[in-house]
This record gives sequence, C-alpha cells and structure tokens, in this order.
Amino acid sequence: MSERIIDPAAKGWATSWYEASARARVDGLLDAGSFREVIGPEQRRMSPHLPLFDLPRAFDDGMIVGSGRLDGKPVLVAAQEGRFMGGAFGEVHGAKLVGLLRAALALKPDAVLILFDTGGVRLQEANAGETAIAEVMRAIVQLRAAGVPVIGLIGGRAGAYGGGGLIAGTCSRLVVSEGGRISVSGPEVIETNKGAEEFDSRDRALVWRTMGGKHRRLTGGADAYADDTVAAFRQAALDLIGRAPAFDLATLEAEQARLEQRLTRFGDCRDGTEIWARLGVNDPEAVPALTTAAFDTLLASLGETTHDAR
Amino acid sequence: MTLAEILASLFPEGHSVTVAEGLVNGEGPFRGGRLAVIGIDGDTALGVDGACRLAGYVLDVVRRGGATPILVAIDSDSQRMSRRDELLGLNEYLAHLAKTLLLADAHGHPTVGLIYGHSAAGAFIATALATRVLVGLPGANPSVMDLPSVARVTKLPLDRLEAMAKDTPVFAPGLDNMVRTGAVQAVLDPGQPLAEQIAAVIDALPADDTRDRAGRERGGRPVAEAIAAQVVREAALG
Amino acid sequence: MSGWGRERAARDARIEAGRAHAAGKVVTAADVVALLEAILQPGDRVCLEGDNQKQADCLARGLSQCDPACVHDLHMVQSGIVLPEHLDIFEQGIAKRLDYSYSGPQGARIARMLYGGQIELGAVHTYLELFARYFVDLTPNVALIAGVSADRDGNLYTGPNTEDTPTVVEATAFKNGVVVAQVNEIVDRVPRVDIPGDRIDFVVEADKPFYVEPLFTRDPAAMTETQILMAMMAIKGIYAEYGIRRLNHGIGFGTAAIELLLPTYAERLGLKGQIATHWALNPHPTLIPAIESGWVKQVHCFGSEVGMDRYIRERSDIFFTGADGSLRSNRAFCQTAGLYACDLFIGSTLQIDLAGHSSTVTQNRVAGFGGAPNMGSDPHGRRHPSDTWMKAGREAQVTGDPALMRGRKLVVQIVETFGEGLVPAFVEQLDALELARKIGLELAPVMVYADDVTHIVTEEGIANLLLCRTADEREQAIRGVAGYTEIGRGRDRAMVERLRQRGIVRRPEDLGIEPLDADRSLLAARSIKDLVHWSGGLYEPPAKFRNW
Amino acid sequence: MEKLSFRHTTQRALAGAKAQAITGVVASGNLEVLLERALAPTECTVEIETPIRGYGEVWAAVVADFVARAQPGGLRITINDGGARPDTVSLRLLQGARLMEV
Repeated sequence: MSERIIDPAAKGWATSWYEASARARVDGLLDAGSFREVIGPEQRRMSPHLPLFDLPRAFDDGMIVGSGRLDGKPVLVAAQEGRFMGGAFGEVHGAKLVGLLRAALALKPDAVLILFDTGGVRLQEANAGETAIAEVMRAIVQLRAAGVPVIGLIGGRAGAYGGGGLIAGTCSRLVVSEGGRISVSGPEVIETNKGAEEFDSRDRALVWRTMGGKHRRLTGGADAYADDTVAAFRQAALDLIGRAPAFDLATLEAEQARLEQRLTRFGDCRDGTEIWARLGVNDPEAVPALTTAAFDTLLASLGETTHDAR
Repeated sequence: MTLAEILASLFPEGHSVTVAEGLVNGEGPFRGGRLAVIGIDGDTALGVDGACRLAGYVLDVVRRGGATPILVAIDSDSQRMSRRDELLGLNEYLAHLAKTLLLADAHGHPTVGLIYGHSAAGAFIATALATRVLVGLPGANPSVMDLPSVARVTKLPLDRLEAMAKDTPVFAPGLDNMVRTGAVQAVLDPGQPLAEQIAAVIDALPADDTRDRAGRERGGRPVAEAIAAQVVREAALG
Repeated sequence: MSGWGRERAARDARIEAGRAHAAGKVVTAADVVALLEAILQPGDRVCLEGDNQKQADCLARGLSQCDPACVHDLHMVQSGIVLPEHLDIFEQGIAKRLDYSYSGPQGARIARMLYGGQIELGAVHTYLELFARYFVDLTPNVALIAGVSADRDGNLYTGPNTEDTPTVVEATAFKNGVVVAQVNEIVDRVPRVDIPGDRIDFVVEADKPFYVEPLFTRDPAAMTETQILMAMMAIKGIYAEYGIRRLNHGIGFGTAAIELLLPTYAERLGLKGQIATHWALNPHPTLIPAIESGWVKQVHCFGSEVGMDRYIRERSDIFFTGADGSLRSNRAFCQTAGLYACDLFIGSTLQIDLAGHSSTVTQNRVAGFGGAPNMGSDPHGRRHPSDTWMKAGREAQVTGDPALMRGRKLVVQIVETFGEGLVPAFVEQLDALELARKIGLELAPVMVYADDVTHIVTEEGIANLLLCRTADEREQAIRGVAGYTEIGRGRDRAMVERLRQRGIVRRPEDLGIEPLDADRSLLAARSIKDLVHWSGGLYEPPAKFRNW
Repeated sequence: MEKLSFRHTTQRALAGAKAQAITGVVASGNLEVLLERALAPTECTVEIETPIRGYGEVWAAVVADFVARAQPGGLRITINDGGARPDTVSLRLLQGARLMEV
C-alpha cells in the first residue's frame, strides 16, 4: 500500500492536510514508497463491538500504524482517520497505537509521529477507549524518557479532542495548522452541558479563537505552525525531531512554571484576542486572517511562545 | 467510603491531609515512612486551576526525593466544561498532571490510584488512570458518559442500552466494567484496614502496563492485548 | 369633497392618526404597535416586507402585537413568508387572507395552516407575478418596509439589500397607500437616496438591525466529487456547446461547483471569454475566483449576500453600485433580466417526473416558488436573437415554416440521482400533486414545467430533451440519466443506447470526461477561507461559515 | 447490518499486478473498498456490509455494471459501507480498480 495516492505535481495544487485521508497523509508525509503498514486492512482486524450497535466497521478501525522514513530517518507512524467514527478511540484503534509505542521502545526509531484526528473516546467502546488513552500516555512518557521524540501533527477535521487532547499534551512536540483544534471539551459538549451563553458552538470564529491552531501556537500549546499542506507538515515534523525536550523533572518543573504563569497572566481573559493583546500582539483582531508568513513573523516577534517546557 | 473514612483507615495515627475547593493534598505515616495523598473530593470538576495545583503537589513529592508512594484518591466530576478552561489550554494542564504522576513513578515513587466515588473523562485520565495501579472501593462509579447521554448521542433507546450494558462491559459505566476492562486492578475491602491493602498493592506493583492483559483475562477488552502484541512483533524499521 | 379623491382623503386621515405617535415622521420602536393600530384598518391589504433575504422584522413583531379587536382580517400581500411572526398574525386573527411567493423556512408550518384552514389563500406566485399584481389588483393600502438608514424627512437608504423595496413603495405610495419604513438608524444624511422621502410616511428606528439570512453562501469544503463531475459535464456539454454568455444560476452545490470550475477546468478548455460573462445573479461568494480571474464582465443582483459588501464595493466594474459605492440590487429588475436577457437558467430541484416536470415541494412543505419559475421558463415574449438562443431553437422540434422558427432559452436541471437519505430525485409522480389535492390548490405547485426544460444533468450524464421527438423518447432520455433510482433501472437499455447514438443522452465518456478526474483539487477554492484569500480579504464570511 | 455477496465471471483478468489496494473511508454517505488479487483470473466476488437495509437490487445493479465495465477478473472486493449513494459506490469501485491496474 505504498502508491502515491495523491500526486501533487499532476494536480497543480498542494495536497491539503485537512482534506486528505489518513492514508494519504501518511503517504505524503513519508519518503515516497517507504511506508510499511502493520496489521493492514487485508487482515480485517475490525472492531468486535460496533456490530452490536448496528454500526459499520472499518478494516483498519480508523487507525493506521507502521514504519517508514522521513528524509531518510527511520520513524514509526500512527494516523487516525477522522472521518471514521470521528477518529475516536475504540479498542482496536487504541491498541494499535499502544502497540506501536511499545514497539518503538525496543526499535528506537528517530521519532514516533502521531497524526491526530480524533473527537476523543468512541462512546460505543468507551471503557476500552479511555483505558487505551491512559496506556498511550504512559507509553509516550516511557518513550520520551528513553530519548525517542514523539511528535504530534494536528490539522485534521476532527482536531484533537477529549483524550486526544490529553495525549497531544503528552507529546514532545506538536505541529498544528490553522484548521487544527486542540481541546478537551468540544464546543458542542460545553454548549450542551452549560448553555449557549457559556459557549455558542455555532460561532465558528469563537471556536477557533478558543481552541484553534493559531491560538494554541501563540500561547505555547503547540511548537510549530504549518500551512495546511502535507509538505508543510512534513517539513515541520523534520524540524522538530532534532529539538525534542527531555522528559525529566527539570522539564516538568519548567512546564509547571509555564502553566502557572499562564494562569496568572491570562486567567481573567474572556477571549483569545485579550490573551493575544497581552502577549504583545498589536492588532489581535487581525490574527485570524493572517497568512502563514505574516503569522510566522508575528511569532518571531513574541519570543515566549517558543519553549522547551513540555 | 467517604474520604474521611478512607483517611482514617489509611492513617490510624493521624495525618495532615486537607481538602480545599475539592482538591486533596497532604500525607500521613505509612510503613515507617510517609504516604503522600493527592486527589479530588466531592464530585468536583477538574479545571486548569485545580490540575495545576495538583501537579504542583506531585512535583513537590518528587523534589523531596525518597521513594514516598503517592495515593491518588478520586471522587470527581469530569473535566470542568467551560470556555475559560479551554481558552487557557485545559488539555495541557490535564496532560501535565498526568505527566507529573508518570514522572513520579519513573523516579521510584509508587503511584496508586484509588477511586472511591465518581470520575469521568479527562479528569479520570489525568489522575487515577495515570498511576501505575488503580484500585477501587465498592460504590465507586467511574463513567465516560451516563447511559441516558449515550442514548442521546447514539440515538439508541435507553432500555436497549441498559440491556446491552448487562453483558457488554466495553461501553457501560460503572466500577465492575472498568475492572473487566482492566483499568481497575482490584476492588478493596472497606471492612478491612486500607493501610495493609494499599501496602499489598504497592508490594505487588506490576513492572509493565498490564491493563490490556487483565482486560483480555476478564473479558472486558477481548482483543486489545493481542492487537498491541502483534504490532510489537511485526513492526520493524525499514 | 369631490367623488374622485376619496382614497387620497382616507390616506391623509390615516397619516394624521399616525402622526400622534410620531415626531414628524420619526417613530420610536416602542411606539410601533400604537402607530400600526392607528394607521391600519380591518381588511386592509398590507405588504409586510419579507423578501428573499432582508426582513422588516421590527415591524413584523409590532404587527403581531397589535390588538386583534382593532386590527383584524388583513389581507397580506408579500413575497416572503419567512419569520414566525408572518404566520403568527394569522393564528391571532390579525390577518386572514394571503397572497405570497416564497415560504422556504416556514414551508412546513404554512402547509399545516393551509391544511387547517387558518389561512385563506389567494395564490402562490412567482416574484414577478406578485410584483405585477401589486400594480393591478393587489395594491397595498399599507406597506411596512425595511432599510438601513433614513433621515428625518424619510429619505431612505436601503443598503446593498434593496431587493423588493422600490417595487413595493412604487405600488403603495403612488396609489394612496401609507408607507412605514423601519431603519437601523436615523442619520442626518443618508449615504444615497434609494427611495425619496416624499414616498415614505413614517420612519421607525428599529430596536435592532434587520435580519438577513446568508442564503447564497455555499461552502466549497462540502462540495463532493459527484457535484464536480456534474459541473464538468455542464461546462463541457452545455456551456461550451451553446456558447452561453448570459446566464443565471440557482443556489445549489452543483451550480456553485460550476462557478468554482470556471478558473480551473473551463480555463483549461480554453473557454475564457466564451462563456459565463454576463450574469443575473446574487453575489455568490463562490463566484469570487471567476471574477478575480477575469472571467466575469458584469453581474446584476436580486439582493446582496451577507459578507460580500466590501468586496462588491471594491469591484464596481463588475457590480451595479450607487454613488456611495455600495451595491444596488433590485429584485424586480433582476428577475426581468433573468427572464428576458439570459440565455440559460440552471438550477437544482428535488423531484423530476418522467415527462420532465419538476418540483421542490415535498408532501408536507409548501416552499413556494420565489423566482425559479420565471428564470426557468422559456419567455415567449422574447424577440431578440442570440447564437445560443437560436441554436437551441434549431434543436427543438420545428413545426410549420422554418423561417418562422424562434429560439429557445436553455433551462437546465442539475440534480444528483439520489438526494439526502437516499431519496430518489426521479419519481413516477411529483409529490406536488398529492399536496395540491390535500390542501385544495387549484394549480399543482410545479416549479419548472416539462415543456420549458431543455436539459437534465446528473452524475450519469446529460439528457438533451430538445432533441427528443416523441414522449417515449423523452421518457427514456430521462430514465437514461436517472442512475440507479427505480426510474433509472426501469429504462429500456436498447433505446437509451439509440438515444446515445443520437446525442440525446450523453455519458461522461461521450464528452471526453473521465469520471475519476472529478477531484476536489479542480476547485478554484476548497474552503471559505480560500474564497477570502481570492477576494484579497474583502469577503467577510459570517461566523457560522468560518473555521479559523 | 445487512450482508450482501455477489459473484461474477469476467471475460479477462484485470490488468496490472498489484496485490491489493484500498480506497474510500467509512463515513456517512461514503464507503471503503478493499480489493485483493486473490481469485482465479476470470472470477470476481464482491462482499458488502451496509447499515442501510433493503437496497440489495440497487447493489446488484451497481456491481453488475462495474464488472461489465472494468472486467475486474481475479479480484476479491470487500466493501464496508457507510450509507453511500450508488453513484459514490460506482466511483469508488472504479477508483479501486484503477489503483489495482498500476
């Protein structure tokens, strides 16, 4: 399964990360033809639980794992398919990622790349999904402690929500695009539980100011901001592999300080634009419309958004 | 059991554990040393402020060194659902809290989760599920989502879900189902002193993450272990 | 008093009564109910401006709060039944009879009320018909209209959404009626005078800006490969073939896909300047890439579109704008343009029968017509030729002396064979017939009649109905593009093949189109954000369409 | 879920030597198609799992047209359907066959 599913040259368009399938992302991210899938779709390791709910299954349960090369470097890769069950963690889905991370501990690749695209836990397999997320987080931390960087890439339709947001927070480094969202509770969940006064989920601009890629990058929740192209994600992942922070007491103490400082500085802010203004952004209202180049220039002028405290 | 009863059973000689705004912190004498306790009480939702404080407590224990075990006692709501929490990056705070517990474990502090009330979703993952071993007390009620909410989202009738929940531990809320999934290793006996039971749990800490094996043995997660093992077997750098 | 000025005197009396609640012409939002109770009389014909887009919502709320003992049995004559208040007044007894045109968002409720006899229905019109009747036998006694701003003399600025206002005011003010305008603000000087003050009797400063729905915004992110394939076929098999320059598009995703393929696919076919240059169209955001690429020469608009104002202002070479720079739309004129000056209408529908009649009515909804039947019809009064019109005329069956042949307007239905929830678009019998029977309509609500339709485009191919010579050929041509619906599977395969030989049914491969090439990468914009970029930041999409 | 299964004989084997391919995603209105070169050169099977019941005749027609058009001899085709419309099914089948011809 290593054909070029999308040939950018023939289309005259860069391939959008947001629109691409999980397989197309993996295919375009890695060196051409280098991806080797483990437990491919032909093995039909599908969810044993979805039929109980009369729901269709996917051959790969929405999680694609395997190995490949990134600019020649050996890496392991996991990719979630956000369109199948919202990319949510079920038993097989989660176990494939757990297995990949455990394999990495022995194989010591140059990095593990996790291509997030998830709404969180799959409700129909909630206990399995939640437990798998806990297993994933423990495995990531062990890998990081062993010196293997774990890089998260977030720019899919489903974002990185729920437990996916927690796993993202455990990674060594995160790449995010404008469309990427990172959050625990989704806007609809907050609105359902707390009312539209708390969060109007139909106000999409508000959603992105609160949990979108630019906001996360500006506030240090992500380390790199990429254009919505597979090529840009590939470049960003390459850049980050060599700059992964250690996992030790010093890092977590720095993170504690960073997060405490965020509460002190921004704890009373009601909107993303207020936070950006306090960060020193001259025209916060203009941030959502900034092009990648202009946004990168802005980031460069705000030193504190780049850190090793993760 | 209430938190006070738990603490009394753990620390017959007294302790310094306090609860403020639902956050639990302190310690007590334990097997000639100390047992640190952090946690959430009173079905409190875990937001950015609480997660940050709990993480600070864990780092304090690690900084003090030794091999002080950490008990994470949980009766919480889910993560706090608010615009402010998400604006400030709740995922980073919850992940940070989990990471501090995992770091403590790596630094030789045995970490034990104890769920004695409710817990759900992000709050559960960031606390009790981030320990080396999680045990429960009868009456505890971990859940990802209650059945009426599941019914709403899946558009399945509640009575059918209730019937399915009886023999499908993979999705149904409740302590027994989390035991069968392997997330909760054991249920303690509230009639016996907890100090000895926790000590026994610490003495038997598994070296690796054995939750998926337990899930297979107990029937709650029939295939996870085999899938993960197959990936470990077959993955190779190319 | 002479016997020839009674209407004028009655009008003066109404205005006099209304002045008690006004300072000059100006009325506060709090006094709307008192004003309306003063100027309205039982049985009045009232136009409560509800257009396709903008709504006189403050006045609608006021009317619905009037005392039915004082204001009752009104005869509402308005194009749009859009707000809940538009129907509340019938339940309250304030209004009794209705002549209207379009009821999209209230389609289900209006069906129930018609069925329950709560509304005495005159007729469901097209826009142009209703506008025409304003000047013949449905002239309003009172018009309640909406604008952006007014001065104290009543000079009115309608803003980019002028829509129906000039027509309504023309009919009312010049035939002894009273005109009340709600405006978002009272200003010393309006940006431009859309309606002179001597036609406006009262100005209400509304409690909040009038509501406008973004009806014409189609998110490219939701466009499917199937819609792209249909758009490719339409461009190559119809636009290029007939050299269509003057046209109108419906609001569906299929036509939006055509707009987004102009600067890419159509450009590669070398069609720039040959097709799609002059438009009667609302300012569709999906037309921005074609405009920016130099495809479009001119666009006249029925109304505006939320978020497009700044863009239009900066593109006055393309759009009709006032001295102040903002868009001047006008529904009556644009409908006329679509009817007489366009060579093609292309739009979507929900149901097509075996003869080619189509309807957007489903069993429980009366959505009305709006303008589609005028756009989607062959105007027999047209007398100017064009190459497109004449070519279509030659393809149609000519009876009698060929020297007396006239042209044909192209009326194209572009539909996916299955809609939402696997509901087939091709049916034995239109639901409209059953609905008409159920609620006692004399005329079944058919959107486009079979004799007006010239082509049907589906993902399976194009049926050219002009070239059909018998009813049987027509039926098989329709079945021949009806895909896997029951209608499609019921085709006579041999006959469809014969129709294919004659070019009546054309498959993608007959047009040199490879279905697997129908890829989203062909779209000039794949997201709303792309449209913003194309516009140079001038397009400001509403919040619900943003994902950044 | 409804399970459907079709077996066809083709005039020839599908070109190319690719062993397997997958296209599409199981999502609302979409489907995934797994194609494996696993049968005799003039055999083709198509197995389907779909949550929408009662469309067996439509599936039969879509599959028959595909087989006639693509001559996918040698292929075992398995479909997980998410409620796709027939035109989408046709498109995915043709996409899948093209991937196998590489």
